[in-house]
Amino acid sequence: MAARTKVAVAAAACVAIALGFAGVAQEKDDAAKGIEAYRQALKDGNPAELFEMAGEELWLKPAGPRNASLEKCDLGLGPGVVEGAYARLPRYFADTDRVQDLESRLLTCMETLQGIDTRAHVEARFGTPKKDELVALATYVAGMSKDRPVDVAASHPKERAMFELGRRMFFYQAGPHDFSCATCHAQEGRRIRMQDLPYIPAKEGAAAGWTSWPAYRVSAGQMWSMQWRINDCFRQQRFPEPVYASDMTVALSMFMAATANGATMATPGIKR
Amino acid sequence: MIDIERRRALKAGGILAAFAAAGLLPAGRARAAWNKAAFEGKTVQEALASIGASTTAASDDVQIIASDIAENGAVVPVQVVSRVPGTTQIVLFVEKNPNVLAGIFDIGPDVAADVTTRIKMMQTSNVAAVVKADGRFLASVKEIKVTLGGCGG
Amino acid sequence: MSSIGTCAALAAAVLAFAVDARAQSWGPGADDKAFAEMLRTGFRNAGPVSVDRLVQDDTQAFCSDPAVANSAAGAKRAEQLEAANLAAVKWPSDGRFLGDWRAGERIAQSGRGLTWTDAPSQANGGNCYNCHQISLAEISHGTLGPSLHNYAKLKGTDERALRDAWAKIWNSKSSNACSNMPRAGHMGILKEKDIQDIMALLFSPDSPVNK
Amino acid sequence: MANPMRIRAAAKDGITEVRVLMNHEMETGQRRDASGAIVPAWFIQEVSARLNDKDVMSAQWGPSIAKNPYFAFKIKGGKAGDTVSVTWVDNRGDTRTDNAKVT
Repeated sequence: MAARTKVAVAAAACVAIALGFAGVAQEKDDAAKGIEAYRQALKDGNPAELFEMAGEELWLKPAGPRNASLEKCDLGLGPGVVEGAYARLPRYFADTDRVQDLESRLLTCMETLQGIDTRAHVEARFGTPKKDELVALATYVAGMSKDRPVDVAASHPKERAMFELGRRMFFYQAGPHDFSCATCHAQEGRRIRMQDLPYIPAKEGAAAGWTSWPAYRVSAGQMWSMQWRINDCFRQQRFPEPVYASDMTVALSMFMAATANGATMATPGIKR
Repeated sequence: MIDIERRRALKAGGILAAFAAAGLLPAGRARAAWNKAAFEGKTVQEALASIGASTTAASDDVQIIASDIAENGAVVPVQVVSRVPGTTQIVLFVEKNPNVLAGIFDIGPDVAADVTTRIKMMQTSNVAAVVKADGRFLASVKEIKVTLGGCGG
Repeated sequence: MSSIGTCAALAAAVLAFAVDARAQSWGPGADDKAFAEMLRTGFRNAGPVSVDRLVQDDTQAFCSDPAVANSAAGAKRAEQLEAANLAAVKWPSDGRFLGDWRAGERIAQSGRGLTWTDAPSQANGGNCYNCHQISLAEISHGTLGPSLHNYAKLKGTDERALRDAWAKIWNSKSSNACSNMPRAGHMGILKEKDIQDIMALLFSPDSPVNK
Repeated sequence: MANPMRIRAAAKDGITEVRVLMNHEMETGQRRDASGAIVPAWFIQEVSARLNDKDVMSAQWGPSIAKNPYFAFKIKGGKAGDTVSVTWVDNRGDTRTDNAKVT
């Protein structure tokens, strides 16, 4: 077998050299094709399903000082309606007089229904138990909007303002690297390393981003919510850390969701 | 299924013994002692020797289905299909992993010689599938390239 | 959370930006006051990274509204900013533009440094492959910037080519006010020696870039 | 404590295709944590499957199987309403069994 192995490696090397001479474009195409096949192979059996199960269990489990479950949580479609709710977030909620994304709204329900002081959840690092709960809940709720059209028109004045704030934030440059969201996400058809970068100011790119989170990240074997996704974008932008569920994060989500309006939810996703 | 408390209690007392004593594991299940020597093999040759395969022959009837490039080595989908009659075992190796043996799949009369899993790969490497059939060992090899991650690398 | 000083600086930065930006393109609800408040409540200190990083310099403020930056009035302002950034370029103190291309390749590969999870003691990377094709041996490269393969063959190796490349790496905004490329030297991301090494990766005849 | 598996089993043309997602860290024992200490190996070593009460499949795994393992295989026979059960045992002796109805 060893000899056969060597032949295979040598053959692969020859192919690589031939491609090098044939031109850069060809090599890129082959790499992109290989990666497309890889991504397809991952789609069946997304470990995100494990987190949907865990999230549903948390949703139904009585917890907090009031020993209540989240079953009566109003995610915008009335108390207890989970199906289709994520496709219509973020939105304005009269009871809090705020525009809220899913995770911000989950905090509200934990406070009002379960009597939980959620400050510790806000403060907790991603990847620690309190944030894991929120990510699992978000994965469960988002999964219940799979295949539904995004319905975020940003028609309420406060929703419109949130959209504009999000758009302004998207272009806000700062930090030692002069990065903004736009640095990577405002040019079409580009990538970082091998990662395709969605062009977020237009519908198709906004949809590619917005409709595929929460997603299972195979690199770390972690489930990431949209809040975690945004948090890590800012980390790589060399910004300070976003405050979980803050208006800033909701504004960016509103900018993406409303730009993606009408696209189909593909939650939960799976990413490299 | 057993509830959590019961599982805790069982674990404290040595779970396998407890299961067997309670008759919760079918007799067949306790049998396959994990092949420590094979899983600790640092080379394909060492690991092969530990499963009793001194020689292997290349065969087109053993097929590895996987993409040529894995975007991330942490999760690499691999399917192995054997068309060799009488296949009783499929063994999967990653040549450049610290421990080369990834898994041993026993193919009884009730399952097809067709298994899919996801493996970790430290780096670009050959992946080998060895099939045991009628005491013979037949092999197939495929190179899978592992690209670097995105930012932060 | 942010100190009072930071808040004041932040408000000042946003206001200074507003003076420039009469053609500002944000709709109702995203005025400077609301935006500054959103920034104040939206970020926190983490690890070695403080909210002070939100304060913009003139170049960052100008480039944060594409409608303004791309306007006719913006073109003039961009020229001024480019001149100011060019004037801030520090040239190699020992007169040497080229260092060790192998070290340059390592810096080009690394995307580490200056995030809230990076140890401040760790050397910063150049992030180069994130956006550029450089050595053909590395197939995992980004496309936000142009390919740098055959750089010396295309640009030559005379004094002018060396100075242009040095200025671009030290302070990319010296030739394009709103370039997406970081100002590696100007902002202290890379040290002089690091930039000499990256220059060698681009210009050395032995470098894979020119093979 | 071990979390549940996700098992799907679908019968078609006399073959039951089983797809299983398991909840497990699959630590290799080679990784270091932030403080530089080795994270101890912790991985599933044995997997077995039954169709109703009959053993049909067993496997031995090493730490090269990816975190939150995915495992798909094909049982000869089986029909809608049958029960597929899957059991894993890890190197700490922890175990988990879950069932699914064939569809």
